[in-house]
Amino acid sequence: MKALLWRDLRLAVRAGGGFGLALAFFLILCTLVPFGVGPEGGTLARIAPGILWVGALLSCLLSLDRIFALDHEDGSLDLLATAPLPLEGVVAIKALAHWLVTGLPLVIFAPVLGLLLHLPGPAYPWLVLSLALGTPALSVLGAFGAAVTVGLRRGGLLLSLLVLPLYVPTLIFGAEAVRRGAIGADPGTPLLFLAAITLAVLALMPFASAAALRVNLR
Amino acid sequence: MKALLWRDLRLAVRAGGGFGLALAFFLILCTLVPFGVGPEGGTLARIAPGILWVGALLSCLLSLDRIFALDHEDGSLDLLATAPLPLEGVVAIKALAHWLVTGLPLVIFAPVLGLLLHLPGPAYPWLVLSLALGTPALSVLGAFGAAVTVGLRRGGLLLSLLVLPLYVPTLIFGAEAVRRGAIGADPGTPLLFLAAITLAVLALMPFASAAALRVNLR
Amino acid sequence: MSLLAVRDLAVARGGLRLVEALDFALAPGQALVLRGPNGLGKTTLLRTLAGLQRPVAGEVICDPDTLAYAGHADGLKPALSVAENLGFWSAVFGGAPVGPALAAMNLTELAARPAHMLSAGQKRRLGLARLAVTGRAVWLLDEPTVSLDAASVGLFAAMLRGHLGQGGAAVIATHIDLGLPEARLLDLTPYRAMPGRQADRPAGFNEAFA
Amino acid sequence: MSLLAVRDLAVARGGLRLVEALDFALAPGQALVLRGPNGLGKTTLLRTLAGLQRPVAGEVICDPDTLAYAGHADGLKPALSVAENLGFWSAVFGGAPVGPALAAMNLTELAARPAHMLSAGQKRRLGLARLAVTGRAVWLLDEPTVSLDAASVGLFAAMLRGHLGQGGAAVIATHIDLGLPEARLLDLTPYRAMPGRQADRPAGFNEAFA
Amino acid sequence: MIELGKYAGTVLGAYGISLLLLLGIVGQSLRANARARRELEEHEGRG
Amino acid sequence: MSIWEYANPVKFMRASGAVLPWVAGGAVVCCVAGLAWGFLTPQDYRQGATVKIIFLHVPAALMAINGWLMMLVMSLIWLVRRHHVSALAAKAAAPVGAVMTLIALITGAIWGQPMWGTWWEWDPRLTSFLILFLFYLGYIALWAAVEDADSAADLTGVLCLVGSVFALLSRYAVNFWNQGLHQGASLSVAPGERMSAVYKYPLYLSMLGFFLLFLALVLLRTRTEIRRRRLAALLARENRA
Ligand code: HEM
Ligand SMILES: Nc1ncnc2c1ncn2[C@@H]1O[C@H](COP(=O)(O)OP(=O)(O)OP(=O)(O)O)[C@@H](O)[C@H]1O
Ligand SMILES: Nc1ncnc2c1ncn2[C@@H]1O[C@H](COP(=O)(O)OP(=O)(O)OP(=O)(O)O)[C@@H](O)[C@H]1O
Ligand SMILES: [Mg+2]
Ligand SMILES: [Mg+2]
Repeated sequence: MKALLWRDLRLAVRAGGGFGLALAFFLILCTLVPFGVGPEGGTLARIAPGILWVGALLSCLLSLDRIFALDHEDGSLDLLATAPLPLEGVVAIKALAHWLVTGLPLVIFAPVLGLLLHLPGPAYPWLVLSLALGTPALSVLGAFGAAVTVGLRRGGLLLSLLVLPLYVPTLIFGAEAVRRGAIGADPGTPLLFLAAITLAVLALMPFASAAALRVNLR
Repeated sequence: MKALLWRDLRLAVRAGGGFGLALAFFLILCTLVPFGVGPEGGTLARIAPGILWVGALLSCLLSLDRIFALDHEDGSLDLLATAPLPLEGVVAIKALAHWLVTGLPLVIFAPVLGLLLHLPGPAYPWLVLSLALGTPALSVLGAFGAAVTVGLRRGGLLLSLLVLPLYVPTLIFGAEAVRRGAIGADPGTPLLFLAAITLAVLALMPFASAAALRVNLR
Repeated sequence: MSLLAVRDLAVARGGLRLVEALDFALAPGQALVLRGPNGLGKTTLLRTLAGLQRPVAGEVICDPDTLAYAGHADGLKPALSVAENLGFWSAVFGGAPVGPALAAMNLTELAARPAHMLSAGQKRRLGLARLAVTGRAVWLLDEPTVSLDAASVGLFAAMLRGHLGQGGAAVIATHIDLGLPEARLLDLTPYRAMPGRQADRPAGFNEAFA
Repeated sequence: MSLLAVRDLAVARGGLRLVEALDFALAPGQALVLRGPNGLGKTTLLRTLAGLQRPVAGEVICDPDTLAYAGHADGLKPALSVAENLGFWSAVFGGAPVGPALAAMNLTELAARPAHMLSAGQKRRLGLARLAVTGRAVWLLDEPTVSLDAASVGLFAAMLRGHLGQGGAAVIATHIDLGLPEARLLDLTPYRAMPGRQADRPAGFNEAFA
Repeated sequence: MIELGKYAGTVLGAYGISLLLLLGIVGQSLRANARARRELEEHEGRG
Repeated sequence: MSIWEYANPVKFMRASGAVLPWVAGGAVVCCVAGLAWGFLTPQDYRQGATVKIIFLHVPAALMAINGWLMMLVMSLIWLVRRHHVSALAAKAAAPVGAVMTLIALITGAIWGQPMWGTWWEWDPRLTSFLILFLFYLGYIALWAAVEDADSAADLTGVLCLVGSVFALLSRYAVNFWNQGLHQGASLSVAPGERMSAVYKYPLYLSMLGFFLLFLALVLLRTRTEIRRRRLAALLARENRA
C-alpha cells in the first residue's frame, strides 16, 4: 500500500509536474472569470466564494480520469488486481494520492486566489477550512467516476457528467460556508454537513469503486 | 479528407455519444455556478454573459485532448502522417470535426442556459452570434494545444495551461459583446474583433499545429 | 498436491463461451504450454485462471495468492526507471530483491534508464523480470516472448527453468517455440465451445437471449 | 531503378546514434529482413525510412509517396468495425477495394465485428490487411508477425509474396522466421554506432554536449 | 370555445410542448420497437 | 433448442405482449380524458387560465420521480438476482423518466413566467428536478458508452444506487441552500388549503393516465431492448460459429 502511494506521488511529480498543474488550472480559471464577468470589485467579491469553490471542483475534475486510466492502459491495473492488495485499498490509496496532488495544494493556495477575486477578509479561514474538509470527498467521488469509466475511450466528458451531480451537495455546503463567513454569519452548520458528507463518502465509496473496477477489468 | 472527417464524426457519435457530452458539461456547469454563487437573480443576471462564455470555453477545453491523443495512442497518427494527406489538412479537418461535435451544439443551446442564468432578454442574439463567431477559434487553438501535448502522459492539465492563455482574447471580446448586448449598448466593435481573431487563427494555426505534431511524432 | 487444478472449466468472452470442458492439474515443477489459433480464447483462459474474470462453469482450484499473471501489456510506468518499476512490484509483492531479477533478464546495465526509453524487446524483458520478484509459485504468461530476440528467449527459458526447478509451475500461451522440451503441450482446439450446448446458468446477455 | 536506397545512413534515438554507415538499395520484387538484438535500433531505422524522423547523417533516397509503414501499433479504432477500419484507410490512400484485403488475411467473416472485440492476433491481421489497401510499393514492417499463429504467418507470407511479385518491395524488422527464403537478410549488429566517432553535425543535445 | 384569457399563449404553449414531447417519446419507442421486431424476424426467417 | 423457449425473456415477452394493449389503451383513454377535462376546467380566481398547466405539470413531476424509483428497484433486482430482463427494464425506463422530468421542468418554467415573473428561479424544488435530470442524463450516457451489455448493466446498476443516495442528499442540500417560492404538496391529506374538487378529479385522472402511459412505454421499450439483445446474441453466436 505504501509502495503504491509512493509510486503514485512520484509519478505525479515526475510526469510533467502533475503537482503544480491542478493549481495552475485553478489560478487560470480565477483569472479568466474577471475577464468574462467584468472587473467591478463589488460583483467579484459577491461571487468570489462560489467561483473559488467551483474552480476547486473543476481543477479536481480535470485530473480525475488519470486516476485509473493510465494504469488500465499499461496493464498495471490487471497486475494490481492480482496482487496481494485488496482492490478497495488500491482505490482508497489512489484517491488519497489524487487528493495529495490536487486537493491539498488547492487548500493551501486558495487564499492567494481569494485576494485576486476580492474575497472579503473574514471569509479566509472558512475558505481554507471548508476546502480542507470538502476536497477529500471530491477526490473519493471522483475515483468512483473514474472507476466506472475506466477503459471507455473518450471517458473524459462522460466522467464529468457522472461525477458533477455527485459533487452538488459538497459544493453547496462548501460554498455556503464561505459565503456565510464572508458576511460574518455563522458557518458552523454547513461545515458540519460538509464534514458529515466527507466522512460518509470516505467510508463507503471505495467499495462501490472497487466493484465498478472489478466489472471493468473483466 | 472527407473520409477523415466522416470517420471522426462517426467515432464521436459512436464512442459514447461525444456529441451530447460537451453540451451536458456546459449544462452542468451553468447549474453549478448558482450553487456556488447563490440563487439571487440580480447577481446571476450580471455575471451571466461571463459565465456562459467561460462555460463554453471550458466545455470546449475538456474534449481537446481527444483530438489527437487517441489517434496517437493507437498509432493512427503515425499512419496518417505517412498517408497522402498534408498534415496541415489533417489538423484542420480534426479541428473542424471537434467544432462540429462540441462548438456547434453549444451555439445552438446556449440560449436555453441563458434562461437558467437569467440572462437579460436583449442579449440573446448577441450570445448566439458571438459564440458562433468565437467557438471555431477555440477549436483551432485547442487543436494546436493538443498537437503540442500529444504523447505526453497526463497531458490533460498541461493542455489546459497552454491553451487557456490563448483563449483570453476570444473570451474577452466574446463576453464583452454579450455584456454590451445585455445592457443595450452596441456590441459591434467586440464582435468585429472576435471575427478578426477567428479568421486569423483559422488561417494560420493549422501550420503551427502541424509543425508541433511533426516534432511529437519523431 | 497440485498447485493449480481446473475442473470442467468453461470460459466466456463477450457473453459467449470460448473454451469448455477443460480439465487439467499442474504439479510443482510442471509447465503447461497452451496452443491454439488466434481468437480461440487463450488470453481469456489465462485471465480466468488469474481470477480477473469468473468462469462460466466449472472451477479453478488454487490459492489466488500463489498466482502471478503477465498479460500482453507489461504494466510499466514510462516515467520510472527500470529499477524503480521493478522495485515497485517487488514492494507490492512482499519485497524480494530486484538485483537477481534484473540480472536474470540482462537488464542490469539499463537499471537507471526510464522505461519510456526502452525498445519493444527491452520493455518485454522488464515485464518478465517482474515475475521473478513476485515470489509467486504459479506463473500465468500470455505470449511472453513477443518482441524478444533469440538471446533473450534463451534468458527467459533459463529463468523459467530455474523457477520450475524451485517447485514453481507455469501456464504459457504462445505461438512460437520456447525451447522448453520438458513442458506439456495442451492444444485447446478440441475444447472449443460448441454453440449448441446449453448450460443451466447463462454466461451473460448473449447466452440468456440466444 | 531501385525503389528505396539508403546512403551512409545514420539514425539516432534520444539524441544518440544507434546505427550508422548503412548502405543498401531495394529493387522491385525484393524484400529485406532486418535482424539484430533488442534495442539495436530496428524500429528507429524503420521510422526514419518512413520519414517520421530525420536521419542524422546520410540520406534516404525514395519517393515518400511509395511508402507504407506499419509499426508496433495497428492504428485501429476500437469502436469501428473491421470493414469500417479498413475502409477508412482505403479511402485515405485512394480507394482500393477492401474485399480482397480482408480475404487475404482471412478476416471476411469478422468484417462486421467492432475492432475492440478482436483478439490480439485478429487485430494484428487487420493491421496487416491495411497494407494491401494502401496501394503503396514499399512496405516498412516492424515485427509484423507478433501474436500471429502459424496459419496466419503463412497468410501473411503469401500476401507479401504476392506484393513482391507485383513489383513491390518490403523492409521487415523481425526476430522470428517468416518463411520467406527469398528475402535478403541484413544483420544490423555490425552497423551499431561507435560512441567515439564524431560527426560534423551533432544528432541532438546529447551529442552536442558529449 | 373555452376562455383562456390573457394566458392563452402560456397555457397552449405548455400543452403544445408537453404533447410534442410525449408524442415524440411514444413515436420513437414505437418506431424502435417495430424496427427491432422487423430485424429480428428477418434474421430468424433467414436462419 | 434454446433457452429462449423457457427462460425469463420468453415469459416476459408473452406476458407483456398480453398486457401491453390494455395498458396502452388505458393510458390513451385516461390521458386524453384527464387532459381534456383539465383543459375545460374553469379559471382559477388568482391564477387565471394557468391552473390548467397543473394537469401536465404534476403528473409529469410524479412520474419523473417514480421513474427513477423504478430504475432503482430494477437495478437492485439485477445486481442481486442477475435477472436479465430487469436490467433491460431499467435501461428502458431511463429515457421515459428523463422525458417526464423534462416535461415537468418545461411546464414549470412556462408556468413560472406569469406566476413568478421569471422563466427560471433557483427554487429548491425546481433545482432538485434539474439535478434529477442530470442524473438521468448520466445514466443514459453510461448505458450508451459501455459496449459490452453485461458490464453496462453492472456499471449502470452501481451508478443508479450511488446516484439515488446523492439525488436524495442533493434534495436536502438544495433545501438548505435556498428557501423557495414553489407550492407545497397541496394534494396531501393535510387539512386546510385543499385543492377544490373541480381541479382535483381531473388531476387524479391525468395522474392515472400518465402512470399508465409510463408503464406502457416502459413495457414497450423493454420489449424492444429484448429483441435487440436477442438479435445481437444470435449475430454474435453466428460470428463465433
Ligand atoms: C421548472 C419549474 C418547476 C418544476 C421543476 C416544478 C416541479 C414540481 C414538482 C416536482 C411537483 C410535484 C411535487 C409533489 O407532488 O410532491 C410540482 C407540483 C406543483 N407545482 Fe411545480 N415546478 C415548477 C414550477 C412551478 C410553477 C412555476 C408553478 C406555479 C406557480 C408550480 C406549481 C405547482 C403546483 C401547484 C404543484 C402541485 C403541488 C401539489 O399539489 O403537490 N410549479 N412541481
Ligand atoms: N525515447 C527514447 N529516448 C532515448 N532512447 C530511446 C528512446 N526510445 C528508445 N530508446 C533507445 O533506443 C534504442 C533503439 O530502440 P529501438 O526501438 O529502435 O530498438 P529495436 O531495435 O526496435 O529493438 P526491439 O527489437 O526490442 O524492438 C534502444 O536502446 C532504446 O533503449
Ligand atoms: N470485448 C470482447 N467482446 C466480445 N468478444 C471478444 C472481446 N474481446 C475478444 N473477443 C473475442 O473473444 C475471442 C477470444 O479472444 P482471446 O483474446 O481470448 O483469444 P486468444 O486465443 O488470446 O487469441 P490471440 O492468439 O489472437 O491472442 C476472440 O474470437 C475475440 O474475437
Ligand atoms: Mg491472446
Ligand atoms: Mg522495435
